[in-house]
Amino acid sequence: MIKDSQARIIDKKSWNNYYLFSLESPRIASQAHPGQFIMIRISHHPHPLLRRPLSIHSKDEKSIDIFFQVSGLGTDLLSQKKVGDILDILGPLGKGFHGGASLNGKDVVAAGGGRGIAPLYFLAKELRSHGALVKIFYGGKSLEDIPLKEKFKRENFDLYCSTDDGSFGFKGFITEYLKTELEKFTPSRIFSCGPEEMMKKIAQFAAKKNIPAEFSLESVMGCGFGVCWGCVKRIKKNGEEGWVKICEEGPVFSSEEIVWTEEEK
Amino acid sequence: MIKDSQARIIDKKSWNNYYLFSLESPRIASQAHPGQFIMIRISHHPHPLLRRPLSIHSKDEKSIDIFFQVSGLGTDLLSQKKVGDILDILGPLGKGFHGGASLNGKDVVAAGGGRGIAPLYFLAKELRSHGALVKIFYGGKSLEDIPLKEKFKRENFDLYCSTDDGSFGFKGFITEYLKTELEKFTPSRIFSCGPEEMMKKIAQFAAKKNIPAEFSLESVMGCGFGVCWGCVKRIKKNGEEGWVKICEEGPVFSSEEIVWTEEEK
Amino acid sequence: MTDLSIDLGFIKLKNPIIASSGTFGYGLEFAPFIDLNKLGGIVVKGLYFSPRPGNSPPRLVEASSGLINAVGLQGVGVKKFSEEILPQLRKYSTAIIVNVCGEKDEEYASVVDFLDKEEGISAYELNISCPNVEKNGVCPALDPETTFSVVSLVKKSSSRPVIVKLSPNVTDIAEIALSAQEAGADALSLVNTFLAIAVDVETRKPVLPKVFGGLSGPAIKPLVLRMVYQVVSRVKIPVIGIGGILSAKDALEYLIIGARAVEVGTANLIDPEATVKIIDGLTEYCQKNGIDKIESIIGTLKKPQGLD
Amino acid sequence: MTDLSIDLGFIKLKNPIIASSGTFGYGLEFAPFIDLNKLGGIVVKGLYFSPRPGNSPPRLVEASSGLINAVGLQGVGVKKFSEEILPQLRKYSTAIIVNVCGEKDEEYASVVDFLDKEEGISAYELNISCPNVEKNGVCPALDPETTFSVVSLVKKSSSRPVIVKLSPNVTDIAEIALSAQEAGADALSLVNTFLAIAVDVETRKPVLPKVFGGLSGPAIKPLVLRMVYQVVSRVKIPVIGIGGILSAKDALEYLIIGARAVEVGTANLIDPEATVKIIDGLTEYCQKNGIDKIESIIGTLKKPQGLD
Ligand SMILES: Cc1cc2nc3c(=O)[nH]c(=O)nc-3n(C[C@H](O)[C@H](O)[C@H](O)COP(=O)(O)OP(=O)(O)OC[C@H]3O[C@@H](n4cnc5c(N)ncnc54)[C@H](O)[C@@H]3O)c2cc1C
Ligand SMILES: Cc1cc2nc3c(=O)[nH]c(=O)nc-3n(C[C@H](O)[C@H](O)[C@H](O)COP(=O)(O)OP(=O)(O)OC[C@H]3O[C@@H](n4cnc5c(N)ncnc54)[C@H](O)[C@@H]3O)c2cc1C
Ligand SMILES: Cc1cc2nc3c(=O)[nH]c(=O)nc-3n(C[C@H](O)[C@H](O)[C@H](O)COP(=O)(O)O)c2cc1C
Ligand SMILES: Cc1cc2nc3c(=O)[nH]c(=O)nc-3n(C[C@H](O)[C@H](O)[C@H](O)COP(=O)(O)O)c2cc1C
Ligand code: FES
Ligand code: FES
Repeated sequence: MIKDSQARIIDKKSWNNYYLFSLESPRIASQAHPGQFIMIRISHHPHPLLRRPLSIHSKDEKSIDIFFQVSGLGTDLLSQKKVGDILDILGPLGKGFHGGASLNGKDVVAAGGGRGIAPLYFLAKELRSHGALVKIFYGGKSLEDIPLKEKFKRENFDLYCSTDDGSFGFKGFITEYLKTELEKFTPSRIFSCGPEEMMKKIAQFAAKKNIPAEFSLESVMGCGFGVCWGCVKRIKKNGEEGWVKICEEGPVFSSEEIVWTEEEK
Repeated sequence: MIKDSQARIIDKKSWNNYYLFSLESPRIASQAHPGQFIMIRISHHPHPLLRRPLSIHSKDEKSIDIFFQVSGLGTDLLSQKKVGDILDILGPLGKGFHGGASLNGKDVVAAGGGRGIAPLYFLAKELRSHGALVKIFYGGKSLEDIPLKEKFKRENFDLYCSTDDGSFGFKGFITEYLKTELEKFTPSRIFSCGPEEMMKKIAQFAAKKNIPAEFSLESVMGCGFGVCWGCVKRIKKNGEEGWVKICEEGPVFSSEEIVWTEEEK
Repeated sequence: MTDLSIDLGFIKLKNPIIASSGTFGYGLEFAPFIDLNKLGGIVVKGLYFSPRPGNSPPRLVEASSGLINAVGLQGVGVKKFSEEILPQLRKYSTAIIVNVCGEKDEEYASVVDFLDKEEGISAYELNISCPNVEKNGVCPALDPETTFSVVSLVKKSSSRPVIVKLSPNVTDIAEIALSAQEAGADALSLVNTFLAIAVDVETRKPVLPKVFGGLSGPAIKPLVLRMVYQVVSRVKIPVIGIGGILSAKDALEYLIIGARAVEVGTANLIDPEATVKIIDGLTEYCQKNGIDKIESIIGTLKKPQGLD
Repeated sequence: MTDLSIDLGFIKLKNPIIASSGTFGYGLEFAPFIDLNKLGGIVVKGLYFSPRPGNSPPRLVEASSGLINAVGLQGVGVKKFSEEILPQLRKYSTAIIVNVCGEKDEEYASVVDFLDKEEGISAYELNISCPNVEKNGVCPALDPETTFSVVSLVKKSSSRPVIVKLSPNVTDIAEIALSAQEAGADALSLVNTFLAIAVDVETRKPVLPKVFGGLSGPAIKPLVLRMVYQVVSRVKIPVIGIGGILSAKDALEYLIIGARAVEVGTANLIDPEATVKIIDGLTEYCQKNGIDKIESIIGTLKKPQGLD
């Protein structure tokens, strides 16, 4: 968990509002686990001030990829960076997804919505390397919002796509698609990342079916390394409920740990 | 004096810290006089907040050039713009240099230091088109700081260069060079733009020799079009001294009008 | 058609967007850029009774997301304003508000006295909050009693509505607001600039020759939103929000908190079309959100109720 | 060799750069990034007597060149701090300062009482200025009397120097400063965050669940420089400047105005190496300007004398 102030952008792809960057960082590449993230310094001026958290989307020997959607000023400025530009990043941060070896030979589901797909590619590859049979559920508003579908296909993952408007795949939310499919098979674990509403629904029917599930939570992060206490979520651990820093203890938590609250956006 | 929110950068050159941009703006090109300036919006974010003033360096039928030195955040960000990028500019602003037809057949001097050379190229070309015989005095700290010397030479201007360190031309300040040369000839007018100390000295010996002189002043500008009263300098007009908005009444003033003050930086 | 009009009680505005004093000149300077008839109102540059020379330069220094100014209210005085500027301004169909200044209470009153004879002014905005750099930033709006004194004096002589412009440099702005209301203020405008300093570390001098200046711009917006919030729940008269408004979104934050109108300041310097763009942005927001009348969103902030 | 050391009277610091409370965790979190021994000092996260749950999220919202936070002083309490954290922190050779909080005057005193028994603390920083979002931002530092009361109570029980951290949300910060000095404060730190609000115009809710938060970061620097300027000429005890310091240049502005040390806050979140980079920048500045001892530039602002 330290700093790379000289991470070079070595590749850049884009689809509409979505961007994929490869960043040269042998150190992070060698340490990273699926579900961990990095904090990127967007500008060296007083505005925008804070770093932005982005999941590690995949890794190579000497580089990591990030995949992000332009959601505001920070990601907009980031999207304008070019191959060759240098980024100042912290990482790998957080604890990431669990499981792995224990899932050998088992069916598992990785369900992501929109930009939430980002950490699931890294996860899916890792799970498969441990022998798990990974089914990807990938949802978006429209065909444009599932730009990684080809990538998953090329890697021969079992891919289930949905779009809200039916422009590609199942018409409707990915949660509905998943629910339908879960009548046909029962995975040993569900991993998910995406809008909170989506994850909440998945948590509900995973609980009903007694399927262990893990979720990658989002929050505005002041630091990403546990010192500002800004990123807390309601978490139950060892029977005790409290505000827990997701940058340190998460961002991934299991169904049982997360206390889904109404106030959350 | 209105706005071009869509001025495209159509050409870009650079020498170390100095940049030359061509901006597509038929309106400004058709209206501009030497010594006038534009206000450029550097960013659409809250920081840096204010536009930056830059002189019109030359003009073509449909475009104008600016020539600037990176001096801080604003000019640094501007220098990073690329050909094809769009700038939001106001102009032409201010009143510019005087004289013209009346200088037909006369010797005139245009003396610029560092980035102060910017408006003098446009001026020199205009003066020559009116039949004046223009001698350019161009000074900088070092060879690197007089990147436009080739350009003036190509246009066959009488060029006198100086560098503080003697790396090119006369060794010493451009004011000293000018003073030496003025023992050989007496121009009908001196035009100058550059650091205030330099212009003050020129004003002094121009006054001694009774040569009319005009100076382009600098000041931090809040708006550039006369509404913030931020850009004032001490100016004497019709016998009355007061704080005058240089964006509106200037930035060019004659020797007699300018009250050089100690407080100025 | 979205109805952007706003009723301040003593005056109805076409829309809640007013150009703020000192950042819009005498108004006419913006005619080449925008149709002045589109504005809710214009507050002209601060007027003392006599012409004022203003401070020596530099008068401006940029700060992080902000601007520090020490212009010192250089201006033409009431006579020249009435004779040369007002006749031209009157032609526009927008509310003309005069920002009234004074060294002493009596000067405020005499400016108002003088202008009362002139046609075409909708209201006065009493600038009791300009951080006076000569006096280390002291101004009447720092204290409830000095506020009461100047506002009640002016109200006596004024035949027109008086908006009182408050200072942010206080502990309890609601206290000052109540005092102004008690003295007869018809509305409040919040706020003038924040007292500020910048230092040049190379020369080790203050950047501004009289040390102090006033901070404006986006940097101050979160602080002013807080002050408007603190005031609207305590006073009965309308509140106008001022501070850091660059976009329609910024203006909407103020309206939702409870300001009945806003003034746009520094934004005018950066983009002379700012006011009109903000007005267009309000219409767009209303249309997108099915809002017929912008009045209906004022003060609709959903306050949390008894969260843990 | 440049001498960056600073004498605060009751303690000598290696250099004037202190990590500020709430932005540096309990200090140890930064050990992977920087050598903590290089710092002038570390102010640990605010400590109440008992552990505190903190506010519900969202706790942060970015503003223009600033950050609004409503963390609510979630923390471990004195017991856990003394048992688990302090023993590790003690190993570093830098001044450890504990930021002391309390709901009531007595809680401040009991935190100090408890910690007085522990080794390895250089001073207390009395946080009487945290805008308490439950109470609409009210805190002891808004009033000279409440300031006097809590400072004198704590001074009675404390065997260690007490730095009093003031609030910027006041009309006359020098008045509060004098009151703290009279009550026995050994130093003052200026300032805590500015009370602020942000509104989500889509949901029409305040972004922070309890409406208020505290603004920090570059946006506030010009205002805090002004406050330090107003205070240093009035008090005899040392003043520590805090607000918007990202670079050595920012720190130097404070020192030149007269702060004897500075605290670096939000910058730590953005760049965990910020403090060390600022220290290096101070050395560089001194070398470039032929300054042997940084002490010699403190309070050297060249004030203008009788300009027109
Ligand atoms: C651990 C973690 C991993 C993430 N990984 C990815 C990823 O791989 N790809 C991706 O596209 N996005 C990811 N995000 C979300 C991403 O961080 C935000 O989209 C980004 O910070 C928004 O910054 P902005 O400046 O573009 O938008 P802003 O202008 O700052 O905000 C736009 C909107 O996003 C909200 N927002 C701001 N900051 C955050 C934040 N840190 N988290 C959530 N919402 C925020 C704001 O409240 C606002 O509604 C991740 C977030 C977290 C916490
Ligand atoms: C009418 C006019 C015409 C100009 N023409 C040119 C030109 O053609 N080429 C060129 O290179 N420069 C020109 N300048 C100067 C140019 O505007 C400044 O260099 C620029 O604004 C600095 O902005 P910055 O953000 O890069 O630096 P900042 O970080 O803002 O400041 C760097 C330094 O420059 C000073 N400064 C800031 N703004 C101004 C300003 N408006 N005028 C003078 N000093 C300032 C600051 O006090 C500081 O010392 C002109 C200035 C004026 C007033
Ligand atoms: C250059 C300048 C001049 C100003 N002059 C005046 C003035 O004459 N009278 C006044 O009441 N306020 C004056 N102000 C304050 C503004 O009207 C406004 O209250 C302040 O700038 C905050 O709004 P903003 O952040 O939108 O700029 C001035 C502000 C600036 C930047
Ligand atoms: C996330 C966060 C938490 C803070 N917690 C505390 C605290 O516990 N005690 C305290 O006295 N100040 C606290 N502060 C205030 C800072 O110590 C500092 O006074 C303020 O942020 C201004 O400095 P800056 O602009 O450098 O951040 C906190 C600030 C932030 C941003
Ligand atoms: S983001 Fe700062 S503690 Fe988690
Ligand atoms: S720059 Fe605003 S009046 Fe000249």
